[in-house]
Amino acid sequence: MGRHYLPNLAHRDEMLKEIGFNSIDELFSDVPAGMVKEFNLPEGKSEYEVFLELSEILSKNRTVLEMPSFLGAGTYFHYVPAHVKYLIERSEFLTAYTPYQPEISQGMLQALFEYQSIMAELYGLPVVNSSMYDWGTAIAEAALMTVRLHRGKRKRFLVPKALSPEKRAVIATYTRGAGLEIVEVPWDEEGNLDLEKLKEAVGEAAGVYVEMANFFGLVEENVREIGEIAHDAGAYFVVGADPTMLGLFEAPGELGADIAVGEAAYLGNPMNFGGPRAGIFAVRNDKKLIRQMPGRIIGMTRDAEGRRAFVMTLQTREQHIRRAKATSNICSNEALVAVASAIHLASLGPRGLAELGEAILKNTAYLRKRLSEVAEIPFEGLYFKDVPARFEKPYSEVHEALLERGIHGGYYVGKHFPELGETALFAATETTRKEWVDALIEALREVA
Amino acid sequence: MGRHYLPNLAHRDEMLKEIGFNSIDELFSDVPAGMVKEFNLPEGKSEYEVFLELSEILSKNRTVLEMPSFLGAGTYFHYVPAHVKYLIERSEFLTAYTPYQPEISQGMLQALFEYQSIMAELYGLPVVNSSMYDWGTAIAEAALMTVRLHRGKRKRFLVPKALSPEKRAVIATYTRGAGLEIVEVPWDEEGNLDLEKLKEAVGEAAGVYVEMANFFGLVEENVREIGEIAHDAGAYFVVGADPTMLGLFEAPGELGADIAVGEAAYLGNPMNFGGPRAGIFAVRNDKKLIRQMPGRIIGMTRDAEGRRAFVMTLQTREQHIRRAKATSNICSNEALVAVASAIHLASLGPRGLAELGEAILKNTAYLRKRLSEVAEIPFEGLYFKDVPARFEKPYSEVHEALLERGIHGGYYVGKHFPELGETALFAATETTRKEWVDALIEALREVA
Amino acid sequence: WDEPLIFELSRKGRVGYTLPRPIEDVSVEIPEKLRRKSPLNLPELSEPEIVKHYTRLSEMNYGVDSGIYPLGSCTMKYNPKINEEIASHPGVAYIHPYQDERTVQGALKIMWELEQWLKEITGMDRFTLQPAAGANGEFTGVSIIRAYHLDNGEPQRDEMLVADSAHGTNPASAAMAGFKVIEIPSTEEGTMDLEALESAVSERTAGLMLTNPNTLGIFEDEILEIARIVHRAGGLLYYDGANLNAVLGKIRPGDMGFDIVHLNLHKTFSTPHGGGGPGSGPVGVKDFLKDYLPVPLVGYDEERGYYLDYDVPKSIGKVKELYGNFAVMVRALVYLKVMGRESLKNASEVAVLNANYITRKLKGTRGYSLPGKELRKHEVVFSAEPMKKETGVTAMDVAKRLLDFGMHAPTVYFPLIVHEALMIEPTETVSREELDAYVEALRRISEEAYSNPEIVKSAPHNTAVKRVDDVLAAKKPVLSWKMYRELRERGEVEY
Amino acid sequence: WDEPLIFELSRKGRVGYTLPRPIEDVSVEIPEKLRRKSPLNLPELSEPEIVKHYTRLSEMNYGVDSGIYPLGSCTMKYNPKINEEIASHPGVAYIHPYQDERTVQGALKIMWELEQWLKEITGMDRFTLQPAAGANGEFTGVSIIRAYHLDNGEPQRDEMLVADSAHGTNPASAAMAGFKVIEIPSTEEGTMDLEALESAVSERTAGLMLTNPNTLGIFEDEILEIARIVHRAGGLLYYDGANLNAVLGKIRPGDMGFDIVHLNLHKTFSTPHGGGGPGSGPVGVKDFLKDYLPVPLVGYDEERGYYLDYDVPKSIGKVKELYGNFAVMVRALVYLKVMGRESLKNASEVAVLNANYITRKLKGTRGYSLPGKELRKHEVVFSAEPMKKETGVTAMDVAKRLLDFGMHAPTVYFPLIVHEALMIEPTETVSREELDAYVEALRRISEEAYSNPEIVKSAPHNTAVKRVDDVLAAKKPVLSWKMYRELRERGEVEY
Repeated sequence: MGRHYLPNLAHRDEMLKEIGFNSIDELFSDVPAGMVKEFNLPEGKSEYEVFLELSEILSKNRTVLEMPSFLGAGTYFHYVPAHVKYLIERSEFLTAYTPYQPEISQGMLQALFEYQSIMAELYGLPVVNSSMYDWGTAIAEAALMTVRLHRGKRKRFLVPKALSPEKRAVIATYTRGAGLEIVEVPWDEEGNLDLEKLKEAVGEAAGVYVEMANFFGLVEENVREIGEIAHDAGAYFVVGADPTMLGLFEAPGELGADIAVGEAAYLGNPMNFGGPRAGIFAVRNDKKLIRQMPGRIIGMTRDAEGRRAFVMTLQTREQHIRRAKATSNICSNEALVAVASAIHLASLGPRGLAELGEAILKNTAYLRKRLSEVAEIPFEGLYFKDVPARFEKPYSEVHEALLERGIHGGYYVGKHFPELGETALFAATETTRKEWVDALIEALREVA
Repeated sequence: MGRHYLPNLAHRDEMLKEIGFNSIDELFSDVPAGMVKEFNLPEGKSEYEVFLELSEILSKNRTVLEMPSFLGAGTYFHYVPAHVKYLIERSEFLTAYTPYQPEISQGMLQALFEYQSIMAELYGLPVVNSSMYDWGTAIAEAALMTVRLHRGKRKRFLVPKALSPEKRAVIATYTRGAGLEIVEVPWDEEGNLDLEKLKEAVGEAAGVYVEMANFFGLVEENVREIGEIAHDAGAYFVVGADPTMLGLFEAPGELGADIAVGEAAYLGNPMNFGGPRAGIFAVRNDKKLIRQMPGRIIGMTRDAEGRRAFVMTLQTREQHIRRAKATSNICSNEALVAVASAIHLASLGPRGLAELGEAILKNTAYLRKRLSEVAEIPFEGLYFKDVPARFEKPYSEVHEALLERGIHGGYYVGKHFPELGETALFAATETTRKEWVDALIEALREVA
Repeated sequence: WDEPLIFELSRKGRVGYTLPRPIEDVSVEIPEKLRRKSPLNLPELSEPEIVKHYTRLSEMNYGVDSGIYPLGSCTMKYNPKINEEIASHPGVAYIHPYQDERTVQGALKIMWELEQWLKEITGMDRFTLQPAAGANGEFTGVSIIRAYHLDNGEPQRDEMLVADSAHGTNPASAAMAGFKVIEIPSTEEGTMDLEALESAVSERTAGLMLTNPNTLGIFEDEILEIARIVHRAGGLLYYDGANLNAVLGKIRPGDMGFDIVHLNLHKTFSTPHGGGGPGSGPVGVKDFLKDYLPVPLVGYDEERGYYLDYDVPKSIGKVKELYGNFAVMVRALVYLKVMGRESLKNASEVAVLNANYITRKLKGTRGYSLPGKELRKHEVVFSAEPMKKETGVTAMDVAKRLLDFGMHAPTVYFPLIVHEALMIEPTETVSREELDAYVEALRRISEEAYSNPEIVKSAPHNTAVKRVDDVLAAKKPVLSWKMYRELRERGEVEY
Repeated sequence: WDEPLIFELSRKGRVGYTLPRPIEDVSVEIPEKLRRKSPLNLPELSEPEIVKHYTRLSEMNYGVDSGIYPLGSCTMKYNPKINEEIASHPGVAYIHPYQDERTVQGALKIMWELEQWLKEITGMDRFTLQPAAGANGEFTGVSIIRAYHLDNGEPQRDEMLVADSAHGTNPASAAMAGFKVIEIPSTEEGTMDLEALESAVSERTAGLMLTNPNTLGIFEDEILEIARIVHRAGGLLYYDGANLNAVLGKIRPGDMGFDIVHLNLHKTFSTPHGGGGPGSGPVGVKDFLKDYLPVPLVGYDEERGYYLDYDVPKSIGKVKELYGNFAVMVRALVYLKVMGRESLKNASEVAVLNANYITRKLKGTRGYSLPGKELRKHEVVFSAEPMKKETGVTAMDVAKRLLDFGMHAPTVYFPLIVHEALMIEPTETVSREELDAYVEALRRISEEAYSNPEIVKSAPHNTAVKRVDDVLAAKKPVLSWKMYRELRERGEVEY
């Protein structure tokens, strides 16, 4: 049924003849005998049939529009303004590839330069690449980078224990080949990174990673101090931050970060079952750091007539030139996701981003207040999006009962953090409705 | 909440001052005292809240994707290829207005010229306007046109009795002011237009209207003969045709039509609860007819350098120039709907349109065959899309039972055509699935 | 930029579609005399080629998202993307108008809610959403006026009064409904001449059709007196809503004395114009006229929920099939809900501010005069008559030259009462910088007209095509590929 | 065409957003030391301005819908719109990855079905869909090779062989996984040098990464022998799927002897490239390697339905958060279902036909040589070396000149083993006329190079900007608005 995509299918014989072939088989005459086969695949269907079939399959998903959701733990239901979606669906953006020919790709190049610029403002670090795959791979690449910056003489990288299991796993896989030692620094009684433990572990570390709000949603109080400890030990300081915090919270660069990472897909992009995402990667304006940076970077320059123009730059770091010695293997990145986040941020502006952060903080506070009526909140302190709630019953029973009541409950953390027992993370964002929270608490009262 | 659409709201005072006003009120100082009021309207909501609210409202509609539907009777569930939808949503098409400035509107002008051209091929009449509101208003305008062509000396217009009640009502309202006499010609035993009755009524008629398939879905066998009778009596011959028939059925122009009308929205446009639509309006290449034609027409011409270009033409027929003497009052038309139908038709091509017609005929035949197992089919003959089925029980009871089984049943015609008793029209198109029809018959067996 | 016609891109055998197979592969006989024998000359292309073709065509078209589009009387405001997103919901696209009411409660609720908004906005008591566009709405309105007078035993009321500055649709719609049209002149000030009105009304007066503010952008400040004159004569007052954007959320036509109102959802309520349509032209009436509205109306009661109400005793019938342009209504309701009371008012205030900003900034520029009162509402009409007299540069030339600056031209040569009219309606969604640039461009064109008029007369220079020959288009009509082929074969066109 | 930066369009006080009000207006205290004090210099614009800005930027960008885009090794085929329509279904957009399995059966079914298609297409036994892109997939693959050898007690296998014609990602990915990279040279014919391969393999060989057809578009006809050599030495064979479009539906990597395969859904499976991403790079393995795949996999059983399977005993862990680029997978599955067996085969056949059509038509044109065998698969690499020697016109100049004809350039200077390489991959979705026009343009450029080389060297001439100075960009990096402002203040940039 796909012949409607194949203009020349109608002219196959004619074209073959014109270039001196007798058959399609001749075009494959260099393939070893017997290797060409008939495949055991279904025949094609009409677009309408596929539309019906997929509509039916997808209607089996119970979306967060159909059932209130309190799932967070690294993926959040934010609202994507309609104009963002419309703009990135314009086919000139959507269907283009990496802007190898800048003269006919100024639109995407400028949009990516603007993305870099907006993230630079947000993170307080002027050099931003045009995206990694996601926050997790961005941390992993940052870890590898800090080791390269130490010319491999230091191979230890510290991360908080209160880190997403997803990210932890990605870092482990990414750094295995380079032989890094990933050390987890525990949290203290308040839930902050344990500074004493950090000091014990930091000697000979290539880098120290911390997040402005940890996996449990708890805002980390001592970011600046952690940076100082890292720097004192000669380690690079890597800070992770959710961009939706940064209208209210100080920029990582201002808090001492050498490298900052985060997730761009939280803005301008739907959840999409977790992907695509886009990792934010920012560094200080320091040639040494820039030279070791992974990923594509767009720069401003001029054209032959002296007018402003944009182009991919500093490519000698990259795999297509440096091959085995490249700073990373990344080629395709998440450009469109990045542009979507930039359009969203440009729409918010400074006031909107602060208001967004406030709405999240306030809704989180409401959720936390209500949750505390029915469960134990393990830590005091300020929460952003996620709130841990500890139950007496096994959480799986609670979750099941919530599902029955048409509510997507929280994310169970006991599996990865047994010390927290039957705890689940419940999350709020600006999209959370009072009636949802109230229904949740109502239900928890009944079942927990 | 709508301030995000209003860039200058932030500069209101500054701008007022710059042009010498002290306040907004001064701008309204010419309004009689007390006329400016506070309105009793809700405050604005965020885009997200409106999105949630409308999603919920719309989820109350049970679509034809959720429940198999056999409703037709002038509105049909055809599939709209995804690329058609994408293309007409491009904002250069979507947000433009009537192409008053041809030099920066060649895209829409050419697209409309192509629409006219494609319909001209389909209907066999080379002059097509760039759309009426819908099929119904197109008939009404055709009726008025035939009267103008007779300089008002003939005011009778014949239509088949087997005509959609919607169209009948539109024609009545549209022709009242001009004092037309609308005469209905009944059907004969086979369901075709009764030629004897036609001959009796045709004397002094300004025009005769017939449809290639009547309201009951029955293909009219004697289109050419009807045209001859009309022409012999000095009347203009107006033919209505569903464009999805015309891959297989002869073009109205070839069957003798002076004017042809139809519904463009059947192609490239979703049902949308019945609107928007677009009326097709085509005439012979005859100056007399063209001069009396309603609606906008795009013509090909050249630019100052002799290159091909497109422009709105023959505007002296239109209201903005001729005012009270215009051929119609139409201004805004249904341009985008027309372009969507043209893109769909260009995608189908001659073969695809014939295949579409065949699929509809075959699915209709299957539906008819199966319906005849459980109900009486009032007429023999060939059906296209609609099939009438007569039940012994009151149809309202049947319909109710079908609804309970999750099926949108047929359209009851007994109200407008009491002579047909408890008859409903069930329709099939290329979208109809065997399992839907089988489920319908199964259900009818139980309830009818 | 020289995109061929889609017919010229056609190559035999190419396919741009997929279709589901029929349920049964039975053979269905088409009667010989009805089977198509004439060749079906449709283009044959693959989907990628079709998409490229129309993508290129779209890039050859100027829309609201391309830049300022101050086409007077057309209210080319920004069309919010949220409107589009919601209008493409399956709950809009995939519902059939004859579905049982219980299965379209969402759709009916949308129509009902929209009506409530429009009632409050206009001060009317009941609305039909059926008309497909403004002119269709006008026809509805004047048909109601006709039915009303007939019903009252006054068949002699066959004269419809319209302002000489009125949109062309006003007289055309009145004529279609069987009225004789009487034009009422405007004063020097640009408003309706009350003496002329007084002397025009009679027992034959059916009504007066009026826009307020009028097409000069001037508020008819004697509107209450106008209403009094017409009503005293037994006529009805019809409001052409094309210019409602000036007063939306601040002033209600019902409070000005109007009995019937049509609105343009595609103008005032931000739904897109689609290159000419679809629009939507709801018509509202005062209570005493509601029995004349087209059927069906949308009703609500607790038990039944929302329903289609065909019980309209004196209904004029139908002016369009089914219920109107539903997908357009959805967009308008979304807009209203996002805007709300305060922003609707702000929007019209900024629209009026923007128009007066252009008025004051451009006023006094050589070559352009400003007929009528200076204070405007949503739009302003300048005249290029001085320029034409002094340099030969016409309003059309100015319009064409504006295109060279990447800006859409104003409406030209309308209203008819202003010579060399340039009718500018910036709307509330353009920025101050865009207004400044527009004024700057018009000033520069004035300078050019007085220093180097040729450059203006031969404009545009930077567009996809140069000035298009519309005289030739009318003289030698080429209206379809079919006609083109024939003319070309006969050697009668070489473009 | 000179669109300002969005920061330059910013005006204080403008607003481009609406936000719902918080649930409760409690005050939440941010610790003083964490509160933002540095100015947040984000742009301030209204929504209409933002839409205009990005609409204009989009019009300054060339995509697949703009025209032919024969970027070698990138498979820039048409991206069907039905893919996009279904990918924007709420059932895709609005689901959270941690939802209970029972509430995401649709999503899991899509992943499971996609895996079944990919298995049959490649001849592999199990797939992970987690990798975000080709290089991420390569890293997954080589990490599996590493884990496999370690698991087998062969930690000494630390050498990864790659062809000298390989994509740069191959050596880069191998290096990231801790391998030493050994390059295997190509023969004059353009295929792998078997003798070199023989002498390179050893007990240190972990595996060989290969594309087939290779980056010259030439099928490695000795592939079975290559597989034998590598396997005999104890290494594994890795298939870089970037060039799968040549053999899709006809030949399976598994039948060529490969143990691991990565695919690029954004190349072969028609999902859009998004200006650089998102892509998706699923990795398939033969049965004996399936226990090393990343977690989770998607499983199915009758009782439980579809589920996420974390029970992968020797899993390398995760190469990306969560499950991969789900929205891309949806598009690919839609493509596969529409195409089906027959059309997938037709597609690769036409892709190969189109590449050979260009090869034969262009061959012999002065200035371009054709290194290697003539018979190509999905792409062809010409060399502009003769032209450079004879006229000074480089491959880059040719590429830039092509832009003047409204066409996208080929990939240039890759593969590295061909000097002045022009790597052309037309794909199956372009028409014969587009191929003819491309060949014609390349011929005309050849004529220009020999008659008037300046016009080529100074190209492009018809584009939004003239040739862009990338040397300056690298010498004086301006990487953000922040850096630009500072440099500008110091007078160090004047663009």
